[in-house]
Amino acid sequence: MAALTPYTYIQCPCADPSTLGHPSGPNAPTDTDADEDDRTFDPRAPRSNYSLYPLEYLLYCEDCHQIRCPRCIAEEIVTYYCPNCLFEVPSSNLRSEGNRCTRNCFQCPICIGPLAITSLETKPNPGLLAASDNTAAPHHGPYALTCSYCHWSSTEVGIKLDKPNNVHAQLARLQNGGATRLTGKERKERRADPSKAQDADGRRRGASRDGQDLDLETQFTNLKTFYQSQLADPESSDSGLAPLGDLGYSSPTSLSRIMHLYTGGGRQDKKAKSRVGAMREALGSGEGLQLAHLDESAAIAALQAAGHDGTASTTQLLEQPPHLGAAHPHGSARLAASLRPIPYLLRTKRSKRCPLCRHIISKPEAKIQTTRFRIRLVAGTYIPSLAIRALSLSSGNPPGPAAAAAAGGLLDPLKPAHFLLTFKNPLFDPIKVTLGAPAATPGRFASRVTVLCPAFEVDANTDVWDEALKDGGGGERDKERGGRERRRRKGEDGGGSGGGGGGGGGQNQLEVGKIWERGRNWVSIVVEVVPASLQAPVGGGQPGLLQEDEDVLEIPMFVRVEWEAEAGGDEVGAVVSRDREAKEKRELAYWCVLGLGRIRQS
Amino acid sequence: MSTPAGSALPHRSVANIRSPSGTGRHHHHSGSSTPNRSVASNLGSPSSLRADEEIIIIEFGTRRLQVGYPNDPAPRGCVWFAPEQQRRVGDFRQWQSGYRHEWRSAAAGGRWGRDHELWQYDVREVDLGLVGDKIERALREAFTKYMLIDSRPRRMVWVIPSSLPIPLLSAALDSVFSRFQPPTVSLLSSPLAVAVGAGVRTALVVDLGWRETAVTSIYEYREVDSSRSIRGGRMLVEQTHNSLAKHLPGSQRGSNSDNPDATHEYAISFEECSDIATRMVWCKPRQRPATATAPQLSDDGLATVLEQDEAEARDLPPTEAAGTVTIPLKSCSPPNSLELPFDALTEPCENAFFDTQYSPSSFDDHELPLHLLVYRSLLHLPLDVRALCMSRIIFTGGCANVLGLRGRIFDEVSHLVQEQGWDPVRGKGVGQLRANPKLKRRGARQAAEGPTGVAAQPDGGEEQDGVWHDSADTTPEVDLIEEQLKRGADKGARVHGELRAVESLGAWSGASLITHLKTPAIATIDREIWLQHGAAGASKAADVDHKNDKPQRQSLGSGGLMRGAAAASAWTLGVWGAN
Amino acid sequence: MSSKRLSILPPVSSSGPKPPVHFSSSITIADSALLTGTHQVTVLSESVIHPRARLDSSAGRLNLGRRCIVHERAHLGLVPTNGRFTEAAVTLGDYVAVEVGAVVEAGNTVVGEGSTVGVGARVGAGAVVGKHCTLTPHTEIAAGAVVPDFTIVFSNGMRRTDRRGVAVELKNKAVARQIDVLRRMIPSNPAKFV
Amino acid sequence: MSKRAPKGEYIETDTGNKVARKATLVGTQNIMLGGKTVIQPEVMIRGDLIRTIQASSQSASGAAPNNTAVSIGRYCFLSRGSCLRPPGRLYKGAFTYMPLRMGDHVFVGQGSVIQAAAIGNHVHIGAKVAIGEFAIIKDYVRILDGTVVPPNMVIPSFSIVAGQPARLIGEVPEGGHEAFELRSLYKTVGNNPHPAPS
Repeated sequence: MAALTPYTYIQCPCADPSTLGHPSGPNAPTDTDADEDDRTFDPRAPRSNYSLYPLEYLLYCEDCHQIRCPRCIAEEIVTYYCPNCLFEVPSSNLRSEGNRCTRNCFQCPICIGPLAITSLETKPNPGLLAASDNTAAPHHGPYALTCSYCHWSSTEVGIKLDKPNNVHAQLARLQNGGATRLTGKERKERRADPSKAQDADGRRRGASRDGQDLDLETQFTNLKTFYQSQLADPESSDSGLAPLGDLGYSSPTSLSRIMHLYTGGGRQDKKAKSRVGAMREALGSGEGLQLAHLDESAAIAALQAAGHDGTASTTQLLEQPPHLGAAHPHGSARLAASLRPIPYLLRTKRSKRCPLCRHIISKPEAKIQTTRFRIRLVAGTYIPSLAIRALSLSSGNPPGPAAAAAAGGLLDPLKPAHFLLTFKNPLFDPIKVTLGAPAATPGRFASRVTVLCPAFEVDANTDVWDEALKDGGGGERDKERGGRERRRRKGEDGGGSGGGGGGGGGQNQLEVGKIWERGRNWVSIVVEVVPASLQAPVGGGQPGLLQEDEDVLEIPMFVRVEWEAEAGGDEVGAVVSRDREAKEKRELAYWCVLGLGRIRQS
Repeated sequence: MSTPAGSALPHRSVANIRSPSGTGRHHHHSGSSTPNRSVASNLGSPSSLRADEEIIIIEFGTRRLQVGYPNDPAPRGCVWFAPEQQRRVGDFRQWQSGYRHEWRSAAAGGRWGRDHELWQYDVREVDLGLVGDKIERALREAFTKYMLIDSRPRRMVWVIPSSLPIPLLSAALDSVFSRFQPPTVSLLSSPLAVAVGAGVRTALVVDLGWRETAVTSIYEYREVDSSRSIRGGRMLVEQTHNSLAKHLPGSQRGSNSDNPDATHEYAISFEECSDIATRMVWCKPRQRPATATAPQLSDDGLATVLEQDEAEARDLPPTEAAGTVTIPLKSCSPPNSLELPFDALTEPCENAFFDTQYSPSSFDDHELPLHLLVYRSLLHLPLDVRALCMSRIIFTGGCANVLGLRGRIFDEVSHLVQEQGWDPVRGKGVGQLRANPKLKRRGARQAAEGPTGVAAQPDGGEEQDGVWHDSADTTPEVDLIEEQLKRGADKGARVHGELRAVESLGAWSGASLITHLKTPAIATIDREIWLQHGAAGASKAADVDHKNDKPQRQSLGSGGLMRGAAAASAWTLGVWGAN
Repeated sequence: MSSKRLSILPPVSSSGPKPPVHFSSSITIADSALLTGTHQVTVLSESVIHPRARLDSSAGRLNLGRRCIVHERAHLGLVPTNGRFTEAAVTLGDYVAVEVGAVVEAGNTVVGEGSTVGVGARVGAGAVVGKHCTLTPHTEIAAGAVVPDFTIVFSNGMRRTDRRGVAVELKNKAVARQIDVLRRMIPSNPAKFV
Repeated sequence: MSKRAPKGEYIETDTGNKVARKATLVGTQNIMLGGKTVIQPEVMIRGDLIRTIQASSQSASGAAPNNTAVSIGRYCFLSRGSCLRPPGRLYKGAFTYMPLRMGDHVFVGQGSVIQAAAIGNHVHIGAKVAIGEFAIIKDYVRILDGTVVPPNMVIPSFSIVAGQPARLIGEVPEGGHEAFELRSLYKTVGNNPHPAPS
């Protein structure tokens, strides 16, 4: 669970300012604390959940020098593909098939596991039989779709297939129970041939008494043709209107004709009325009028027969694709027997660009099989990463509650705990970091927070190159250097106990304004918290039932990063030149949320 | 928008709209802050022009959002609002093995199931910003998961209940305009769309919705009257909980008082109750009417008598429900599986929708049982409108799926009609009324009170009988229409006077038709203008004409018509501007 | 890895006494299987016991039917806390598969013919699993619970009935084929246990 | 097998693999390790379950290269108690096992059981995960703890899956790719491990 190990969330600056304490950010931490109290950003406000992101979800626009979150980028689709067969689908025939795979890829309507095509001849255990080799295997029909997880089989809803391929097409003409259904094309033909259409309607009309409905698709098409015929009615062409094709949104006349709107008197009104003639209501199923059959006793009997187990759960119904072959469901669709195999929804590869400057900030290769990106400007390479670690002080006061928290344990209320915040600078220039945090966390339970060192510098991310050459040896050397460096720096800082290691008089290290530890391109500082007691809400009164996560100690912290960069590094995707002239001042400011751990409920 | 759109019309064939070619390939000018006009004017390639011409239809419900394309019979995607959606990005706790949804703490303070709703109509307790966020996230899910579209600006058509409070509407518009940059958003009222989806121009739309049941009378494609009752899906689920809780062993049972106030203790989670309500709950057919139909009514009900027969046919209960059902419950502690008679599953329905044990007079207007609600709203209508509406009753909304409910309401209503005719006065008065012609005429006049405000027809003798036939001549409007209809050469085609239920494709599909047929919406809002003025910029529909009882009429018209004429100068929020 | 040895098999800590066994001559049992306990372990013909499968008869006898397959790390007869002695700790019908890491607790626990206990699943003490059932991976069957024939337990305890109309003999044939292969691959060493 | 640290908990091979002495590798001659792979104690790999379909005669005598039962790429990390075994199925009426192939930088969490046909590069498999037979998992996939991946399931790149059965619950964000890197993790184990990077 996210809350147990310390975590960091960043609020994208695009978030609605009303949730923000400071749109621009404070200049000094001191005055932060000053006006923090009333206008601090509350991570627990319901709206915060919509604007907080883990660092890896954030991108960065090099031209606007701004963080970009999924809400403030413009997406463009590069490729459509089926997540099951991994075939690319040309965008031309997407919509007609409801953005779903039209090959043999289906999900189980019961458990949404993948369905495999199995021959009913030699009944194999789908677990032992891979979907791939059916065609190879010496099976012959009929075939069924079976779930390799919950063992559902399409035979349960009376669907058998003649061929092991082209399943989507076969299913399209099969009702549950095996009855065939017309495809849209055939329906068109019907309409084209009036005689057929007539008897079809006739049958429907006659039938409709005994519960035979138009299926949704038919009713829709019938209605559509009806309305169109009404609009195209020559009677009305005298009104100076061209036929349907021209009717645009901006044409008031079409309004009055179709909606036949009544207006509170006035000219349009007259006009409207003078054109009434064209429109009438639909008569009969041929025109899409469908009388309701209110006698549902049969369905009720079915429900009783099926019982709770025989009915589909809400979630199962939710997964179902719109089934147009069916008559008006009105609850009868609730039976498990009415569920259909779910054709896989397609997925997409998307490129992303900055909505303001229109520069691309992320662009994957179009091919489905490759995972490479042409452009990928992730925030992690522009803003400092922030790691939290519990800091146990050997000679510290209460025996390391923080350490416990680190181990996924709980924080003791009212006992000070210390955490190590490590800022790592990904930039090639040194950055100046300024932190602002409220003295007490917002919400019902106010924990005290002290950032011992709210302003500091982090060195540049030098010799990034051996890291860039993704070669283990290099990485190793690099790491070792880092390690040595760390040790040296500690020496300078006066024998501080590094990384939670014992070290004499750790307590002395907790001086205000002093950095705890410093490395090649990182700095660690200490935050001291006094967790609130979950028994004593802020305005007094009984704590009552805790809301979910109310026991999590979360600190809102305003981070402000300033640095001087080469003006050169602007063109998208360009390697930043390392020459040192033409510096320009840059600044980033954003809220982030530090989750330190859960407070013990005693 | 009007001019560029006009110029673009040739490209606007169905084919063009639907062919997504170039989607994702061409990406100029689809910027957030790029004003729409410039987009339309200097669009280079036709493909992106088409993308710009793409229209998305969104139906807003209290619990779900339905999204799709015009000319589709059904929406592409449907997103339900649930607590899981409200988590932070990258928070996958619900999938952790040990995860338990803390529904009790979530339900605390009368919030049982609230986080499954997009909004509450009582705006005082709603965080409008949050509503915007919810809508945005739901739309993104729908777009990326079901629609597979990129974030290029597209026109939108919204289908929303006509009772939607304006703060909620503008919160929604704010969020969508700023996050998705649709050039325009057009508003349609759901009852209207429902009517179109049924192929009728006049209808009584009974929307058995989540937070309320709304009965709206549509006459010639305009809402003339509407009344509501809080007896909706939410109440049904509440009742489901209560009757389930009753069957729990005492230890587990929460104190089930019938109203969900802060102190109400719940024994079962909302998710589970809602699930059971949709799966298992059904509705008893109406019990045989003890009293035979009064003789003097026998002939007015030509139609209704006929209905009566069907009612009788229906009245035989389905397979005498001796059987029992077992319902596994996971959320109560300890998990338990209930064995209860199949009949017990009708309780929630009875309590939520009918409450037959109480006398009709004992209900406030906001909590009328559904059959009374329907009957009275028919009663409100002017005779001619009623005659047409009663033969075009459309049941829609989530609770229309409760098996037997529609039939039950229908029967109850037709029974009421036989019992009381269309006489607004009830109780003691009725007798005298029948006796005394003068009173009667007055009664009739009341009955005729309606949008048209036209006095009832004289010669009350066979008034109720008469009305349905010569209703045609009662009001000038209708008179005119009848003429037109004569010209339209389908005289007498319009069934009227008989109680009849009609099936509709539903609001979304109706909107899909309307949009596909290129009909202007009730109101269309231009992004630029909205961002400048917001809701304040809308010229109140009421300004055009003051009849607050039925604001729908003018707003429909002025919204639709003025839109085309001068989008920039005067535009309205249609119906919604008025409340 | 360049290795002459065919396996790296750290010594097995076979604690406790060697249980009396009654093996059919046709069974296949890897010599790294673990048998512990004091009561009789019966394995009928052509059953296969994978390496590192654990058979514990300390709480009662273990009876394995014909053509059962007990996969590696499966644990039959785990004695639950407050477990008590019972005549038969665990009884597997014919054609039962107990997959990797699955646990069947001791205490008159029965798994019916042709059933599969999925990867990492757990059958509580005294539970009775019917014939031709499927317990999907990580399924937990509570102690003493009864699972009717042809039941599939999936998605954290949801149940449904197998309506595929499984052709038993076909299924069994498939198992037989699998066993043929396993016998060739798993060097069997029954002698070690008797 | 040359051992740098004879006393150590791990056997470190020339190619930098670190194989715990307490790991159970059956049929090692059919297990291919790409190098720099960590195999923790109590891990079990079934190299003995080789494919038998093409030449059952050879299957007895190991050495044949096509007998590879399990092949593992570089910088993979098999946590304590996990188990890798080749998937088996009926093929043309006969039963056979098929090789299990695993790419580079694959992390397998504690107690997970893998019977997939193929696992790509940069895949993170959580703890107590069961991956069904013949599942195919592409690159940059994250499988959360306790997930049950059904047999034959295909999981495309950049998916985050969870649940029983597994379903898509999210996509790996652009910034999340580096997290799949296992080089630094490799260094933290072995007979003389580096401290975990702060």
